[in-house]
Amino acid sequence: MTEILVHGAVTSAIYAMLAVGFTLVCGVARILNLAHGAFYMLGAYFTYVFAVLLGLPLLLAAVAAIAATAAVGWAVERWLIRPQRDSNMAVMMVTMAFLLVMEQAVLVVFGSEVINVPAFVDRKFSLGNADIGGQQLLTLAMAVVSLLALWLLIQRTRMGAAILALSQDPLAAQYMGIPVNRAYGMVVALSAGFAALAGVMAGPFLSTSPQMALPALTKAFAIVIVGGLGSLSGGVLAAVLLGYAETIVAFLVSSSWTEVVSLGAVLLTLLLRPAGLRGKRAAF
Amino acid sequence: QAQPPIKIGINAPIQVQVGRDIRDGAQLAVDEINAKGGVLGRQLSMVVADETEDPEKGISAIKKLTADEKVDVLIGGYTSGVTLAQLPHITRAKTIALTVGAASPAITAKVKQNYDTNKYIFRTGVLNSLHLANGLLGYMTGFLHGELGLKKFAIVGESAKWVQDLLPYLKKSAQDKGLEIVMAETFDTGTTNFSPLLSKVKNSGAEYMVVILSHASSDILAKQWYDARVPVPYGGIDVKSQDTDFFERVGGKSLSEVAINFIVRAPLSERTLPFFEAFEGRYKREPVYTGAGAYDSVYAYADAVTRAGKLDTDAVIKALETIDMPVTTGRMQLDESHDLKAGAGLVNLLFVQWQEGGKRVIVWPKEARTGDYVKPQWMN
Amino acid sequence: MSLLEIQGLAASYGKAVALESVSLQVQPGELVGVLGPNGAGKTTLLKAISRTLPSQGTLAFQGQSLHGREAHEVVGLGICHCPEGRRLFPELTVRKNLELGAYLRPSRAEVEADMEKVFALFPILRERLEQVVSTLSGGQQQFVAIGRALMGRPRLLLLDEPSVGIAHRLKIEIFDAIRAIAASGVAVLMAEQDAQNTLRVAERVYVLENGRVARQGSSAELAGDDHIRRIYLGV
Amino acid sequence: MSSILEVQGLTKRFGGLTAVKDMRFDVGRGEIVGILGPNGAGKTTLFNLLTSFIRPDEGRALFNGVDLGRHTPAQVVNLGLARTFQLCRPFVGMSVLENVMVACYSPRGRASGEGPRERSLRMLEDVGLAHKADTPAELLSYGDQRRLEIARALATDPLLLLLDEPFAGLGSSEIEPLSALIRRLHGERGLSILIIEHKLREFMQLVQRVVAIDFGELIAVGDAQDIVRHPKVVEAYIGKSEVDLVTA
Amino acid sequence: MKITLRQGALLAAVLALLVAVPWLGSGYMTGVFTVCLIYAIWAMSWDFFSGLTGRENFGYPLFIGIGAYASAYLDANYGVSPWIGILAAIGTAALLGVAIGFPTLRLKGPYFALATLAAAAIAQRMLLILWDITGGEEGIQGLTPLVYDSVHYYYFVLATAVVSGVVLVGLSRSRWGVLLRAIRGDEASCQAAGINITFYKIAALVISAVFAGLGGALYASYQMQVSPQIVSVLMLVAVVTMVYVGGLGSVYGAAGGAILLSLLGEMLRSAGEYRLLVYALLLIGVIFFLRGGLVAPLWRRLGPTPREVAP
Ligand SMILES: Nc1ncnc2c1ncn2[C@@H]1O[C@H](COP(=O)(O)OP(=O)(O)OP(=O)(O)O)[C@@H](O)[C@H]1O
Ligand SMILES: Nc1ncnc2c1ncn2[C@@H]1O[C@H](COP(=O)(O)OP(=O)(O)OP(=O)(O)O)[C@@H](O)[C@H]1O
Ligand SMILES: [Mg+2]
Ligand SMILES: [Mg+2]
Repeated sequence: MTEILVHGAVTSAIYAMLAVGFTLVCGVARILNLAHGAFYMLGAYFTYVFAVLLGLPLLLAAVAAIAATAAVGWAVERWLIRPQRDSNMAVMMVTMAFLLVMEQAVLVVFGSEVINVPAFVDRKFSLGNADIGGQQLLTLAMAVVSLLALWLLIQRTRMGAAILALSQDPLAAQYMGIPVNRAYGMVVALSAGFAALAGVMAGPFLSTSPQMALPALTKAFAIVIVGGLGSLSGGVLAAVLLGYAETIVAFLVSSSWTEVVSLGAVLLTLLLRPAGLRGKRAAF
Repeated sequence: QAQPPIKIGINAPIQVQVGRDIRDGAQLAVDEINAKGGVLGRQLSMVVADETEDPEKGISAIKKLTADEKVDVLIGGYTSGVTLAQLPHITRAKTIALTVGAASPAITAKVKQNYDTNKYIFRTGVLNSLHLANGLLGYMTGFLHGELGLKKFAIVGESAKWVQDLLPYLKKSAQDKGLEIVMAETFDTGTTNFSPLLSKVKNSGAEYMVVILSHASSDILAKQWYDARVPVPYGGIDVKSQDTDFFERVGGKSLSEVAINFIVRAPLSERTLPFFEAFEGRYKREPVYTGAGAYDSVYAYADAVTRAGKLDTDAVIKALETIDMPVTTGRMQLDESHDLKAGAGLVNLLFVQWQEGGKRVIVWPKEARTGDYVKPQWMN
Repeated sequence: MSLLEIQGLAASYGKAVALESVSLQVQPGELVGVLGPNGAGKTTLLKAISRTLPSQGTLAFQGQSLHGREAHEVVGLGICHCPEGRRLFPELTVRKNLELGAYLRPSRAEVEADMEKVFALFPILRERLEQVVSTLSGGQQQFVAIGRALMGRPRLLLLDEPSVGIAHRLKIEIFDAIRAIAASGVAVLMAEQDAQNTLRVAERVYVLENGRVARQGSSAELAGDDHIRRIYLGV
Repeated sequence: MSSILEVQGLTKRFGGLTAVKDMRFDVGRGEIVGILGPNGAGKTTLFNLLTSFIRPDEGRALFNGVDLGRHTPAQVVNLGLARTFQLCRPFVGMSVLENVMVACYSPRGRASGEGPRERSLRMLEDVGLAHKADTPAELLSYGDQRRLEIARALATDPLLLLLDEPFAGLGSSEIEPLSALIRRLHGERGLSILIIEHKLREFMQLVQRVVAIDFGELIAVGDAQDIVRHPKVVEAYIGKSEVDLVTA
Repeated sequence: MKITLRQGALLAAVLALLVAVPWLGSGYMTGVFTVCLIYAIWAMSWDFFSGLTGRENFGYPLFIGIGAYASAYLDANYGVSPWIGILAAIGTAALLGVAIGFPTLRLKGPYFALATLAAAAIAQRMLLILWDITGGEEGIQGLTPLVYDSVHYYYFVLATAVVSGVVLVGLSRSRWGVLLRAIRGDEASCQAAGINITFYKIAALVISAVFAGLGGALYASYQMQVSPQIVSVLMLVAVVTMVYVGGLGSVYGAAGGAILLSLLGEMLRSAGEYRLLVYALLLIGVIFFLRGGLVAPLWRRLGPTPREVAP
């Protein structure tokens, strides 16, 4: 029981960090940014480069990795997405191509196998009869803190108000004096930063390899659909739901069914509540 | 006077290391043979076609090599699914194929079922998974039970057909031998979170976790096993754990894992160490098993052609069937379904444990043992 | 110096020319109407001023050229645009919509005070403060649109057909309200179809036809003009 | 049976708000009936109920004796009841002609026996848009989009046409021909029309009978000239000083 | 709208080249073109539904897969002739079209894309889980080819592709084209125009699915095997990229894109580990510098000059 509780929480935490950025971009920029999976990958690989290859202290390396990925996110918005923004399909194609380029570039540079991203903590903790690695627990804590910060940013700041406006009608936002392009850049950078954070935290104990990008994207997708495109609270709720559903199925049935469970949840949500658990009516 | 070279077609997934090693291992053998004057006075030449890990591309690679390049022999193949998909296209092209990477018994089973159609197919690079299972069984009964006195086992494997085929056999045979299988479960190859599985293994009361993995992420399993200090040691068929850099890749967390191997840097035959040196000297990295398999396969083909005295397909097939030569992994002999024979003195299964500092120690079979088995440090 | 100075302004959509050589001025605190049939270029003119559409020619606000500025910068200079078709934030509440109108001026106290002013004009909005605007009736949405533009405390307010879809009685009130807004010192440039009311409240009126200024003058002059009376007043 | 439409106690609530409450009135065959009411009175909601875009909580509407609530929006159209939207909704990326052709492919449109292209052109001719047949519809000016809406509705060959603020955004020079068009359709085809409009003067010249509503409730029904003098209507809608101007 | 002389000339030239492939290239090239024409069928039918309705069908591989697996299963287990297999493929794909269409087609925009994507992903998982029926990740091998001679097979596929193209072009120029584009524009307005949108959407999906299943059966029988890769995201990406590169919303574009990209893939084979990298970079290049794709704009340029729009 405690095992389900603990492991489910860690899984949910990673999912939430992975998905919030994605849902933010979906909701605000109204695009499907398929490059999101690449940001998750870059977070982990940048940490590896900074910490292992360049020998920076781990904390510094992690911060640098997140910043670097956010910068990549900004650049992707500026140079790849913005020129294509009038066509959803073009944005999807160009971001998918970017994902592929990143994946292949990483593959060529670092090889196809898993690399070892250093962990912040290397200790076992026992909660009840659940044994868990320290890095996993830290990931959980990090997720709580960062999501809270994001929530405050959206609810309490001007940037948050701009994001809300943008999500509704970018042209109208312009009439309010909101610098639309800059705001889009910020949103994608923020979203990339969150994906990178997930990569930095989970990289040490989940797979850090070129193949990590696509499954991460799929998972983010699943969560965002269940939660409702563009809804942050929905995204977090869905992350928890899927995280626990998968953990429970893995415990009670078999790990080979976890993927089917989360995909089934997606399908069911779409059929019963097309806009997701917390989705706005006609969000798109 | 100069006869055209003998053309070897290499089909391998170039994107992954195992695939590149097929290419590079074969190239090494080709160059060595050419330096010594070639085969039947003819040079060997090599064409590579990237078969990727997708059956469609795999089939078109075969077609390119057979229809376009008209190669004399195909050497390569890594993923069983791709190799199986390629088979009918190989046999239709009536081209000899020496497969080096795919372990599915179904590949060579076809030779026996319908010899005339499928006689072109050989497996010269890896042992098939049935051999692996038998080896694993021997390890469980002979070593884990016989020497360490363990009785309760958990078997976990990736959810793939070859594992599903093996699992019942392994389970039943182990039970017949008096072992207790307290848990047997498969998981999705895409699984990245092994915590629930590991918890279940721990709770099952198993004393040892037997794994059967090839495509799943062995790296993560090792890390998460270590991170949670799971009080159950593990080992088994773990293809990725055969990689020389596996220990380093997981930050040393595979410490005490035991994995089946058939090539390690040890004097398995007079060819093993020279091959390692030549390969490392040329490519600045250690070869993985497919590199050795491809290297051996080129030599096997050269040997068969020499003995046949001509390139004629049927003659070469006959010569291959009677092959008996030292190879990097031991000694190559083939059985009636054109499959590599396993056993002491031939290509043998080695149970290799990762130990302190990434040292690889053969712990089983007894006669090949190079060191003592160690338990995970948290179990001492 | 005029608040807004436009000389020879031209704009087009691809190959289709929508405005050619329009000249127009707005003085501080002045209420100026723009009349014209459908497709005359009224909306285009307002969009050019708020820089949501590229244009050529002289376009100066308080002596500074607006060319080369982006739409959001223009808002910062004090030009608020209440666009055609309302363009509200449909899934946000009335309150959020109004607050966003004051995006560049986020003092809470001021926002509250300005909101009160909007309620004075459109009392129904106070009741519907937490309603999502997409569920308001057409006219109610129009109130929010005008209110939102006012929340920006503009120096120049651009209104594109503010009376569309407003019930008869309220329409008169809205025009009076616009006059009051101008009287409080905000210059208003208003594109309208309702010639009667426009001529009633505006000080000066430009008549656009086919992308050009066809006539201009004080309301009184134009109200007496035969052409105007026939075409726009239908009398 | 002389009424083409009988509204019998339609009620629609949104949460706590009753947008339409126990609405009852008839539209006679070949009649032009206007709906008058302040903003938010429930006029558009009433149209949405009649065309089955939303379902009533109570009551029903009979069209030629058929209960409209049992039909999908498309089926309602195919019974002969067509509508326009308050905001124009042209099909983006299609030409004006193609926009109208869509409606020609509806069962009633096809039953007319006319080729879709010819029929569309004729409808565009009718509303005065034929010269823009090849223009992408989203590039039309506001007024032209209104005409397009009407052409599209006409192409379904309706018996009863619901017009939601057809004159909104039009100048008097455009309203006049549109008014004439509506009158002509009414005259030539015997089309029944139910119309919502805030442009009072033009509205009054067009309609024969008026249904006045406020806060979702019927406050008066009757002859146009009488209704504008009805105290409740004056109070809710017109404003005392304006009566003369309107009736002039 | 008829095709112009110039368009006709281009079409004839391409067709002539395709007919001549077995003479011009090696047996291997014929094989490459066989597969590429199957992709063309897929690309055209994906575009028919998604290009016109604006609903990206990301579950498309599911329809390919069900056709391929249905015919392969019948062949491998009951020795059913692949010709009957084709019919079975078409039938199952059509049924699946209805089954998927009903619940998902009321979804709009990305929701539809995602729902169908999820359905395909589930199907791929199920292929692995139900390994004793489907052969797991290795799939089903040793299928009977429809036609033994590969040149004959090629001509059969060519003929099928041409017929598919003619049917799809015909449909998209008929009222289906107008109505599907209208549904893409605004469903409420369509309903207000008296159009039964549910019927048209589902029928269009079924039509598209039928061609997917047909192609799937052709593909399985040509490759003599079928594996779960056929329902993978990569298959989806391959088909969608072809459509995109050819030019969205034009059957000719889709067909042209399929041919171009198949050839490109073949040319890049020698790039080894850089293959996908180069491919993705080229794709970005096309998106940026050839908006609207490579083939469709060319096709339009050869078309009739648009009538002058009256001022
Ligand atoms: N996005 C566009 N693309 C191409 N042409 C356009 C576009 N928007 C408007 N036009 C054209 O530009 C001209 C001027 O349009 P504009 O919208 O400025 O007119 P308007 O005076 O505001 O008309 P209305 O009273 O109908 O709103 C019209 O002929 C119109 O068709
Ligand atoms: N979906 C909804 N949810 C909540 N309230 C709604 C919804 N739709 C309409 N309303 C409310 O119902 C009332 C009637 O709206 P309706 O659109 O019918 O008004 P109307 O008479 O057409 O007004 P106008 O002339 O301004 O267009 C309004 O107060 C509106 O806010
Ligand atoms: Mg306008
Ligand atoms: Mg209304």
